[in-house]
Order: sequence, then C-alpha cells, then structure tokens
Amino acid sequence: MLIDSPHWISIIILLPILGAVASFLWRQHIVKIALTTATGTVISVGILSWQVISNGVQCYELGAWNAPLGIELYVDGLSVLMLLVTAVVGFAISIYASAYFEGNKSKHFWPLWLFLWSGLNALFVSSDIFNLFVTLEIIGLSAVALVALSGGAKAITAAMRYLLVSLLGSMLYLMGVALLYHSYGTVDMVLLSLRTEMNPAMWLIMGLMTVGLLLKTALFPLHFWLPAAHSSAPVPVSALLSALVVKASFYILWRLWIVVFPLDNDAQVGLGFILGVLGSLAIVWGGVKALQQTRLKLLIAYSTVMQIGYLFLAFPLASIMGWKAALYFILAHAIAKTAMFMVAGNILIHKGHDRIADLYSTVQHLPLTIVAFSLSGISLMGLPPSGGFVAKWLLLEAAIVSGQWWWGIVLLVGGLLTGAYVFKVLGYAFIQENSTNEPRPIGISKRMEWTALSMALFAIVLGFIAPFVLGIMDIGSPFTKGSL
Amino acid sequence: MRKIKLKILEKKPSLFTRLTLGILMFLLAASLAYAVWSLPTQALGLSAEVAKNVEMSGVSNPVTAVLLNYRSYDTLLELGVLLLALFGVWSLGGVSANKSSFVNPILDFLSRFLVPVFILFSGYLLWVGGFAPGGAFQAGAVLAAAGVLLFLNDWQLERKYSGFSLRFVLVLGLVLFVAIGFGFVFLDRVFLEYPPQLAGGLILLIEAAATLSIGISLAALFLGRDPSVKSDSKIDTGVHK
Amino acid sequence: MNFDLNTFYLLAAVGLPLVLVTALMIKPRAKTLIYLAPWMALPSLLLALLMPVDSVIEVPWLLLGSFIGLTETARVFLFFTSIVWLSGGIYALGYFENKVKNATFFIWFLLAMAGNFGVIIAQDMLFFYTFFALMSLSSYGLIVHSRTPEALKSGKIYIILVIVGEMLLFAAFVMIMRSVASIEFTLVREMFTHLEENNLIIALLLLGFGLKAGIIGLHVWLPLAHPVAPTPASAILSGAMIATGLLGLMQVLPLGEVELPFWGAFMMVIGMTSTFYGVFVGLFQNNTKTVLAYSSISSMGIMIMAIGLGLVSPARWSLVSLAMLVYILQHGFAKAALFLSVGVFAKPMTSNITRFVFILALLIPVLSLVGAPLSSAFVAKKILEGQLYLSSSAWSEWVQVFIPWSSLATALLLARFLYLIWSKTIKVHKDSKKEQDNLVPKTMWMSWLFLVVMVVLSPMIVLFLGINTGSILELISVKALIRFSTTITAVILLSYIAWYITKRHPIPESLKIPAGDLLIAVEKYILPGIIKSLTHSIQTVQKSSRWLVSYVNTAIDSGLGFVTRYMGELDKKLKEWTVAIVLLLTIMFIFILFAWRL
Amino acid sequence: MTPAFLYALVGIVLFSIGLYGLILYKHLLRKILAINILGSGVFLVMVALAARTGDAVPDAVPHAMVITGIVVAVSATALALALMLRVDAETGQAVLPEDREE
Repeated sequence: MLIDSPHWISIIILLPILGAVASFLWRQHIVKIALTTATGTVISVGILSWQVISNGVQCYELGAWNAPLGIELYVDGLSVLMLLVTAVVGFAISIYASAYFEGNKSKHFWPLWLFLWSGLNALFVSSDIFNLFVTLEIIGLSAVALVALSGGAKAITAAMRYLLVSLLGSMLYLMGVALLYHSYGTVDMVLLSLRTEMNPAMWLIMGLMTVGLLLKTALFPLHFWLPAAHSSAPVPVSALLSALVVKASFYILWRLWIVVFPLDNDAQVGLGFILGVLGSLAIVWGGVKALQQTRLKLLIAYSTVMQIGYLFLAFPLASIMGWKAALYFILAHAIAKTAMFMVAGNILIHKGHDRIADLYSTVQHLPLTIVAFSLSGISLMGLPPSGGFVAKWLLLEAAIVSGQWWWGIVLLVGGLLTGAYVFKVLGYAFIQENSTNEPRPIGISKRMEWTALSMALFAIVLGFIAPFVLGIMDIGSPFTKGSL
Repeated sequence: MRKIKLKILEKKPSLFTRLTLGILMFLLAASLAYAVWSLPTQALGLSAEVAKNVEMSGVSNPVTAVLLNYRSYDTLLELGVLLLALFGVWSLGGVSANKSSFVNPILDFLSRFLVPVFILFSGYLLWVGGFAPGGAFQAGAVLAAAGVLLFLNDWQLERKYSGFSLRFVLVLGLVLFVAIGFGFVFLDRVFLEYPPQLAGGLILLIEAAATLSIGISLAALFLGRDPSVKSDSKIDTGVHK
Repeated sequence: MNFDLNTFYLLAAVGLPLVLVTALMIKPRAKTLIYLAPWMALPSLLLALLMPVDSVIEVPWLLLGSFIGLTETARVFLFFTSIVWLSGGIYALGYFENKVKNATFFIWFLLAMAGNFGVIIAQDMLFFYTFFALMSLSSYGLIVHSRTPEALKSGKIYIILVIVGEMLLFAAFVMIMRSVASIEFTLVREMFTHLEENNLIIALLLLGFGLKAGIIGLHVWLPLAHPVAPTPASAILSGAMIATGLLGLMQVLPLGEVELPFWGAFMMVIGMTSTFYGVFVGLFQNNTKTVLAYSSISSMGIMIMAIGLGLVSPARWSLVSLAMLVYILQHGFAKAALFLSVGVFAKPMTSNITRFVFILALLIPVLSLVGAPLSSAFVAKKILEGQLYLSSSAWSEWVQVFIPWSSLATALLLARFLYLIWSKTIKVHKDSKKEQDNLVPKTMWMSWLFLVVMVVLSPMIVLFLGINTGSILELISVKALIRFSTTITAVILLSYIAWYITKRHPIPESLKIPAGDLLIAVEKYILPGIIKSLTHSIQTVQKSSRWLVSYVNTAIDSGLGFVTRYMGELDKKLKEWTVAIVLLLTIMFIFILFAWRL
Repeated sequence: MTPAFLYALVGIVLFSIGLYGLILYKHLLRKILAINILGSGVFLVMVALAARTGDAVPDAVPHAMVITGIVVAVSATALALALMLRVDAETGQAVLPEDREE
C-alpha cells in the first residue's frame, strides 16, 4: 500500500527540493509549481505523521547503511510535531506569499523558500549530528538570502550580519561535532547517547555546541542580530524566521541536551540554571524593548526575542512536563507569530507604513486583520483559551512540582509585558480618525487577511486540543534519557 | 568588475580590548588543546567499518565510498547547498560586470591554452576518484577554474544558452542524484541504496553529472549574477569610492 | 473517547455561538446570520430546562482534560443567563438600525455569549478560566463598540483591570492546583481546608472575581463601561455577566464545608459597604445607565455579604445559597429589564396610553428589586432573615438591621432612576409623521416586556427549577406588608424633599461625584495633589539649596526616560561584535566551569 | 607528541585566530576571511585527528565530512561575498553599520 510505504520520510525532504528545482527551471509557472509542491509536502507530512501516530516511531536507514557508517533518519513524536507545525506554518505562508510577492521577487522567493522547507524537514528527522550541520547550513543560507530579498541597505546589512553570525554558530557547532566524533567514533545520536561520558573534552564540547546553537537561536544576550534581520525581511520571510528558523537550532540543542550530553538530573538542573537565567533576562529585555518600539515589525521581532526566552525556562526544570511546556511554547509561538507578522504585512501594504502611532482607523478598514492580531496577542500573552495558555500552565505546573516556583514569577511578568505591548498596538488601531492628508489606503487581497486570521484562530484552537498534541509528544518518549 | 574599497578607516582597538580578547582567545585555544590532548592517542574511528564494506560500495577509494555511498545523503544535501548559494547570489541581483575594453593578451593566450587542459584534467580527476584521491568536487573545482579563466578574459556565455539550458545544467547533478537514488525505491530498496554490482557505474554517472553542475555553479558564483537577466540598472549604481 | 449525548448537548450549547461567529466572519453582510445571533442562546435555555442536574462529565480530550456539567447552581445561572442573552440579543436587532454595519457587534456578542455559557457549565478550573477569559475579553468589543473617545477610555480601563484580574485568578488557580492536584471543582472545595496558603489564595480569588462582580474598590470600571456600551450590551453586562463573579466564588470557595471566620467577616463588611456606597454615589448621577450601574454594585454587595455569611456559619449555607440563587435570578431579569427600558423610553411612544402602560410595566422590576411582597427579592431576603433568627452568630443582629436598610437604599436609588427616565421621556405628537417613523421598534419593547414578565414569574420559576422556597404566601405577613409600605412611603417622601431642595439649590458641580468615583478621584484630585505637593516641596528646597534642586529636577526629568536611554545604550553595546562575542565566550566558560564543578 | 596532535593544535590556533579576526576587523572582506580561517581550523582538527588509526590509512569518514564541510564553506563564502558587494553598493562601504566610524 502506498500509504503504508516507509519511504514517506525521504519524500518529505525530496519533494520540496525538487519543487525548488522545478520552480527554478520553469519560471513562468513558478507559483503553480510552488503551491503544488507545498500541498504535496503537507500531504506527505500528514501521511508520515499518521504512520507515526498509528504505528509508533519510524526509522529509515539511508542507502541501507545503518549507523555508525551510514545515516539514519528517525521520526518520533517530537519530530512529528515539529514537522506538522512546519507544514501548517509553511503552507499558510505559501498561500500568503502567493498574494504578497510578484514578478522578480517571486522568482527568487520560491526556490529559496522551498529549499528552506526541505532543510527544516531534513533537520527534524535527522539523528546524525554531522548531517544536522548540513541541514543547519541549508536553513541558514536560504534564510539569509530570503532576508536580503527585500533589498535596501537595512535588509542587506541585516542579512550580512545574520550570515556571519550564522556561520560562526555553525562552526562552533562543527568543532563540537569534530571532537565528539574523535572521542567516540560516531556521529549517530543513538550510539553517542550510549557512549558519552563526562570528561574534560565533554565539558568543552557541551560549551562549544551550546553557545553555537544559542547564537543561532538568538537567546539574550546573543540576540543582537535578530531584530534587524527579522524586521527588515519581507513579511512572509519574517514570519518564517520567527516561527520556524530559530526553532531549528533550538531543536538540535534540545536533542543534544536530552540525548547526547551525559547529564544526570542534577547536572540538568545545574547547567539548565544558566539557560533559565538567560531565558528570564530575554523575557524581560525583549518585553521592555518591544514596548519601546515605534514600528510594528520591530515590536514583533523583539517579541520573538522575548518568546525565545520562554523556551529556555524548561531547561532547569529537567522534567518531562517542562519539556512538554517548551514544546507547546514552540507550537503556540510559531502559529501566533506567523499570524502576527502577516498582520504586520497587511497593515504595511494597506497603510504604506508600520508606525504604531499612526495606526488609527485600521480597525475600520481591516477588521479581520485586527481580530487576527488580537487573537494571536492573546496566545502570546498566555491568556486562555489559547495554545500559549496551555504552555504557560504546563510550565507553571512543572516549576511548582520541581520546587522552582521563581520561574513562575518570570512567566507572570512576561505575560504582563506582552499584554502591555499588544494593547499598545490595539489601542492605536482602534482610534477612529478621519484625516484627509493621509494617502488613500490600499485595499489588500482577501487571501492575505484570511490566512492571517486562520493562523490566529489556529493559535486559539491549539488551546483546546492539548491532550491530543501532548499524546503525540509521548510517541517514542523523546524526553526521557536514553531515548531516540 | 566592480571594485570595492579595501582600505577603510579602522581605528585600532584599544589595548584593553586587544588584551581581553587575546586572553580569551588564549583560554579558548588552551582549553581546546587540553580537550584534544585528553583524547586517546589511538582511535580507529570508523576506518574498520569503512574497509569492511568497501567492496559493497562499488569504489575502492574509501573517501569516495563514504561520500557517495555510505553517507551519500550528506553529499546530496551538499549539492543542494551549492545550488542554494547560487539561488541566493542570483536573488541579490548581482553587481554588473563592467565591460573592460582591454584584454590582457598574455591572459588571453594562456586561457586559450589552459582551458582545454583544465577540462581534460577535470575529467581525469573524476575518473581517478574511484580508487585514488579525487572525485566530483575536485574535478568540479578544476572545471570552475577554467570558467573563471574565461570570465577573466571577458568571455560571455551565448545568450541562447544562458537561460533554461544553463539552469538545467546547474540542477542536473542534484536531479540525477535524486533520480538514481530514488529510482531503486521502486525495486524494493531504500532511498540511495544501489545494487552492489551496479554501484560503481551509478556512482560514476552521478559524479559526472555532479562535476558538471559543480563546475558550472562555482563559475556562475564567480560571475555573481544570472547571465540571462540584463543588469539591473537600479542596483548597478556604478558608485566608485 | 467518552462521548455521550450529554457531553454533546453541553458542548453544543457553548459551541453553536462560536460556529455562528465563524459564519459571520466569513459573510459579515449576511442579514440572516445576524438575525440568528440572539437565538444562539436558545439551546442553553433548553439545556437549563431539560438537562438532568448533577451530572458532571469528564471530557478528557478537551483542553487538558475537562469536567463539565450542570449542578443545581449552574442550572439557575444558565436559565436566567440564557434568557437575558436571548432578550438582549433580540433587543439589539431593533437597537441597531443598520444591522450590517454593526455586524461586528454581533461577533463580539456571540463570543461573549459562548464565554458566559462556558463559565456556567464549567466544573473545573481550567475550563472555567478559559471561558471566563473569553467572556471578559470579548466584552471589550461590546464596550468600545461606539469607538467614541469616552468608550475607548472606558474600554482601556476595563481591559487593564481584566488582564490584571486574569493574572490574579490564574495565580490563585495554579496555587490551588498545586496542592489539590486536581482541577475539578468538587475536589477543590473538599480539599480547600488542607491548602497551605489558603489566605493568599482566597485573597487572590476575591480580587479576581471581585473585579467582575464590582465589589467596592474594584468597581470602578462598571459605571464607566455601562453607559458607553450599547444599551443591550449593558443590560447583558449587568444582568448576566456580572453574576459570573459570584458564580466563581461559589464554585471554588469551600462554602458550607469549612468555617472561615475572618474571611466571612471581611466579605460581610465589604459587601455591606458596597451596598450603601453604590447607592450613595449613584444618587448623584445624571445618566440613567450610570445610576443602574451603581445599583448593580449595590446589589452585588448584598450577595457578597451573603457569601460572607456562608463562610461565617457553614451550617446555614444551604439555605443562604438558596436565597442567593433566588436573588441573583431575579436581579438578572430585573436589572436587564431596567437597562433595556432606557432605550425604550428614549424614543417617542404612539400614545399617552402606551406610555402609561409602559411606565406601569417599568414599576414592576423596580418594585421587585426593592423587595415588594410576592417578588423573589422579598423571598430571598425573607429566607436570609429567617436564617438569622436561628443563627447564634454575632453577625445576625447586624444583618437584621442591614436588610431593611438595604431595601430602603435600593428604593432610593431606583427612585432617582425613575425620575431621570421620566424627565427624559419624549412626549409624542399624534400627527407628527416624522416621529411616527421614529417609534420604538417592536423587537425592542417586546423583548423588554418579556423580561418584565420574567420578573413577575420569577418566584414561580424558582419553584419550577426545583428550589424549594416553601410557599410564598406563608412568608407574607402583616409585618412585612407594613414594613414594605413604610419603605415606599419613606422613599417617596425623601425623593420629594430631595427634588424640592435641589430644584431651588442645585448641587454645586464641585460636590457631584463623577461616574467612576474612586478612579476619577485618584486621577483628578489625588494625583494632581501629589504632584502639586511635590512641586511645592521642590520649590521650598530650591530656596534653601540650589544644587539639590537641580539634581532633583534632572532626576524627575529623566524619570523613566533614564531607563529607556540606558537600555538603548546597552542594546547598542550588545550589537558590537566585540561585546557580543566576549559575552558568547564568557557564557561558554561559565558553562564549562559549571560542568566541571558538577 | 604525534604529528596528528601537532596538526590538530595548528587547527586550534587557526580557529582562535579566525575568531579573533572576526571580532576585531571591521571590513567585511576581512570578516569573511576570518570566518574562512576559523572554518579551516575546524577542518584541520577534523582531518588531523583522523590519522590516529595507527597504520598508514587514515579514517576516511572525517575526510569525507571535511569535503562536505568545504563545499558548504565555499557556498557560504560565495553568498557572503555577493552580499558584501551589495552592502558596499548600498552603503558605500563594505562595513556593517555598527562598525562604521564617522
């Protein structure tokens, strides 16, 4: 049966690559090719997820060579959810972009984005730390090129900085890979998890790989490249970067932390404390900075700096519930942030600017867009009913169970800060003013308003289907030591 | 070629900064050295595994066996990275090449002489890769060198080849790799698995296509723009500082 | 998956409004959809009437695993809430002349409706909290519907308080969750005594729910939000949504199980204060809807007092809660009817006869709120008093004095309301064609009259819903009749005196209490006062020492700007490669050190 | 000290020098070169340590990985150089805004 075939795991990687190539070759049909590829990829990911949900973990030995000689692909519940959120966000952004880009930009956008999608899928199913480096590079290079796509000094310099930072991060990671291989003779995560032990080389490996990936994830104080890159990119790209790309490096760090690094519970709590502190600082810093911004896109970019902080609060908790909270933060943030950037895009096209103080009357002209902003804001604040709320609830529970209630305070502070900047924007958008010297607002495509709203609604729905999602997370028990 | 100012006013960083950084770098190097030092002096790594399976791989050069058989997935993705870089560079619009009126006669003569040699050598490297150091990337690099030489001589790709045909050659390596890798899925094998008796031939085929694509991609990266698009007047400011 | 029919009915009642919201978003110009909006309350009404009570169902696939169902309390709430939503909605159909233009109103309306019903059927904290937030946040859309500056300002205050309230409740729920390890209300109530920080939890709950119920100090949003919201929205806010604050307290607090003398006493004092405070401030208002908002604050005060009574003597709770349910039900109908009447009387009537009939009808909710015999409020207060004779608590005497006086206060405030509405009714000229066109739409007065009828029937409804209050007729005594007529006479006399005096000597503007009393006071008097005294002291210092002043001035000048600038500087610094990578290496070395020490 | 370690140490030194250059130099071309030096250091460590097999044939896997790594580095460098040209064209200087000195 086609649907039971084990090869879907390779198809989800190959299909977007071939789509990228096809859209590069036949430029006159680019949007058709791209949307077909996007649909095909979503269906493939759906089939793969269904297989994993019904039959459990999937393993695929590429070239029929098993580890350590060959490369194995591996899909468990965590991978499935990452693939699914990539598919949902990716599909929505494809729809949105098909209305957003035109002409020359479109010609360059689709091959790059489909490559990025392929890289993300490849990353989430890989269990080989060197192969992860290659996928990380695919993601990094396509992301940089996508940022530069909007042209102009701001975007180009942001892309340049992003590229340098991304390369530095990759190299630090690769140094870790080199040392790991020469210490243990394999780059396969499963085998590494059986072999690694604490020794001086291991301390350094952990340090190098962690900071390399932190740099790519833009955790405070290494976030310096993110606001410029995320705010100057074209809107669909900003959404991709905030929703998916920063999560990719986080995902690797996460897997390493749980599986590869030889950390017992005490070590996880101890070392995790550093990450937890940095995460808390990111929340406060990102929140306050977001509040100070006068441009909507920059505000949203700083909000990403803040939201990344939440992911790291799970590290010191070192419990399965904490990890689940982190995963729910990833899902909720990915969906809500996509919606929020789409909102910014709609406003940008409609008004010709994104100055927060001049957003008046937006609610009259773009009611659906403002609803989308409010809904995604609710999810980011962690108010019910939303995905963000479930994540906060889980994290608080985990914090209290492990006796580290102080992370809960950070959570509440973060919620208030988010509330402040969301309502700052809404407050301006609700003002009604009939000014005559304003250039006539431009009508925007219904498709763009609706994708934004659908994403925002999905961020809310995520709050209602938690048991289902949390159930998927248990497949292959990715959060227990020695799994994978 | 557009020139950029190489010398800029770089204030020398303060002694404090340099000292701090120096100490940090020393610490980094020292700890790395300590880590490397602490590794066992002898480690087989995977060489035994590589050697054991090399007969099944279709080639006798272990590096090529790893690159195109055991870990061919990495190589496939890496061809993707190269193509991706090209997409990226082309998406930047490129800075147009100013037609220089003067062609260096020595360079011209040398290139006429060298380009065929380079192509021949590239073919040799490709073929030798099966059993000795060499292979698609080395061959591709030499091929690209020939292209660079031509570009330096103000050689231009004929217009009718610079569109679809060029793009087709650029993606050929990747597409053929995927096609052959996935082809055997229909014969009940997994992705990138070749029957051992066919492996040698298939690998050579993939490498040949890859060499072509890599060579042309690298040369195209050197050119820095999509030759089928007339230089974008907005980007080509021609500002020369 | 456990999925029985009851689960389906319960979720459908909450889900249907949401389905219609989606439909309305897709086709905001579809008139049929808008006309459907009020009827989305009907399934809940049927549910309240037909669903077996005390069926708590576990729904494991929803949220993090939910419990829903109808208890005795929930049924009463669901009944009157759905009726208020139904009539409010129908009223709104007439209220908005251009329904298509006001489609957004119905979107918020339906969202808040779903939230309200969800809160009522919730039997666990998470489900409750989720829908409580949905309701509170969507109400923002109702309040700012007109988009006038006042509406936006009230909306802003409302939303700030809502967010703060949500955070407090969230903190309380998580703390409960931590010790009870369950979110189900029944378990929460049982386990409450074993909670470690139960004082803190109760304080948080009281603040969170008090905001919704408008207890004194937390009431400031009410009189600001109600007048600016469209009339049907204020009716629903005051008739239905305000009561969810009480419902929350009744669901979580261990009423009837544990004696909490301090908190009981505290709530009684707070409740009684709210009752009289609301009336006092309300008497000075000129806007009919503001007066009603204050009256709601006053009524909620009585209910808070009753909850306090339940905490003081748990043995009495079963009957006290009966009284509460009866009172809340009737308050919902009556208050919603009064709000709706504002819109009805703002338009000309066909004839003076109609007007007369309408005025008579208007008296019904007024009198029943005051506690006229045969009304539910009368029954409720009777039950409360009856309890007190049996109770030995020191509080009983206080309450015995409180109840008649509260009736008098309510009556006074409502007299003010009647006066205002009377002075504003528009006299009709029979032959004026223009005014004929501008008559009250049928939907408006019919839904209003429907609520009035509900007020009349409420004692019967209470019995029908299975609350055994005993025969009403037995409760009526000569003493009660005398007491009621005394109250009414007193009110008429007092009102006349007040009218007479103010006619000659109008209350000076400076003495009038603005709507939003406390908040405005802080904004208008206290803050400027502080600033004034600050500047004054600075001036004094200036005279004595110059350098100090310049220092203070700069400090004030910089103020928060200092933080901003400092952060900006730091952010710029972080962008420098040197700083960024030194930080990176530092983090790495800290990491290595930690790993080494482990 | 075996030659393998000696080469690895050289790789480490290259790595540190590359990082030092990446931080201190402002011209983008130098930054890009610094990243390349840094990368070469990593590759050298990887390749050098592969010679610890004890016989003449080194471990082939790190060699293959380094070839992959080099191609990735070449691609990234190409993109970086193209970006640098654009930065220069847009701002008149091949320098990141935070490093500009005026």
